[in-house]
Amino acid sequence: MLRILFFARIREELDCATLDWPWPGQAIDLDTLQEDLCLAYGAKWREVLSQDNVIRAVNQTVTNDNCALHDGDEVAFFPPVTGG
Amino acid sequence: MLRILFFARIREELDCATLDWPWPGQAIDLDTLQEDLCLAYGAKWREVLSQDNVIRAVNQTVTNDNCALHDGDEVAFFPPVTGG
Amino acid sequence: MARLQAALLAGAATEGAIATFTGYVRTTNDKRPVHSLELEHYPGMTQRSLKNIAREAATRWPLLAASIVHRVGVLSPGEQIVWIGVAAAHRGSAFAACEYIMDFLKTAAPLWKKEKGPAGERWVETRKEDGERTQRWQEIGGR
Amino acid sequence: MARLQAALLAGAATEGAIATFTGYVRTTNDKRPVHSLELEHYPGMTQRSLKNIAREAATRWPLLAASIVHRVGVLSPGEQIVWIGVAAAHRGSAFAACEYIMDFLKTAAPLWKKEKGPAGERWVETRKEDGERTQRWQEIGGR
Repeated sequence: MLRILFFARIREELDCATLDWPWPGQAIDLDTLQEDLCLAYGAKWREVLSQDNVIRAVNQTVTNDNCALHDGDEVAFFPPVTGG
Repeated sequence: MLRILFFARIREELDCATLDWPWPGQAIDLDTLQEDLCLAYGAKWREVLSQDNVIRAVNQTVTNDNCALHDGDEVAFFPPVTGG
Repeated sequence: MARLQAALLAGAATEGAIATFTGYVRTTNDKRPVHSLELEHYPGMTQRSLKNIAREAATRWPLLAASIVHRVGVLSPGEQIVWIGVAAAHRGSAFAACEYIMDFLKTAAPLWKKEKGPAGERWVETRKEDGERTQRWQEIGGR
Repeated sequence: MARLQAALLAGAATEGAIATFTGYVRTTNDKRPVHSLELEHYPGMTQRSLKNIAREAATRWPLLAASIVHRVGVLSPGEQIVWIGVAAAHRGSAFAACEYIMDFLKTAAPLWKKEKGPAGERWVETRKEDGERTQRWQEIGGR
């Protein structure tokens, strides 16, 4: 299973904070997961997640590129940070 | 009258904190005052006041050059500062 | 927050220099009054991220201690959002590390601000300047 | 000192950012233990000098408040010698002005340190680095 988290504006736009996504049983990478999410949830998700400035993190580390995922990984999507 | 102040290491070396120096009754500048002090108090004062890093202030403002003095001025001699 | 500040100050008091930074909730932003500010964060990753930033600062400058406190949840104008304290034997290191930590916190820690004002709610936008400030450190390098 | 700090913090709390610097009496200097530190100053000129430094900082950066506190007399290791607090709407100004004030205080304010240790008393020597840090601001210029 993959645990998927959404934060801030993205969480609001998708109306979704967390999602438990069944492990597909075969190798999967971040881009593929994102595509699968869009196929499952429709045009709104594709629009929101394909915005230029969406940041993706795997296991609490930001990843700028696509990367392989493993069963049990935590994946997060969020907008540029504005703390401080 | 001129009020003359000495601070820190210079105060200790001259064993003098403040000095009231009679106004000479004619125009005098800072270099001349210093020379007069050395003539009045001797070799030790000449040695201490002619050290490279002695700082001179007139009316609580540091002056890097010679300057004219006026009756009532406050003149100070001190070593490089080490506060903070 | 006060307790943590006191602990850092007491612990490092014999060591020379402490630089601190405190950020406050503004009363206005872009000329609009701010009624309240909601800080959302990514639990777990926020702590990890702040720890990494402090650790990175400690590899760049000889620090004795560094402490970062960031509040989350709903805050009112004038309340403290963030406090950074850095202790070092020399003031140059303390100042530089404190500013470095703040710059990276602004661009790397997973925290988001939502302002509530008379016109409703809005997510605060990233300021271009913040990215540029972080960039600077790549050019300057350590020490 | 605590009262002045609290006043600055309270007064500027709604304005964005506060950077502070605190200097402490070291427990050792050049590897020799310090038993006590005596701070001599030039009464009158010290206050004037600190005021001028704060005023000059305020012409270089848009500040909301700047406060400098410097202790004189006999201090023990671990005690605060100097505290600087700067409030500004943006953190860049607060950090820069705080560091600027400290650098000029070190080279322009008429204060002198005498350390007492196991080998007796000695006047603290000026550090070459302090002069270089002040020089820097001439090159950098304001804002």
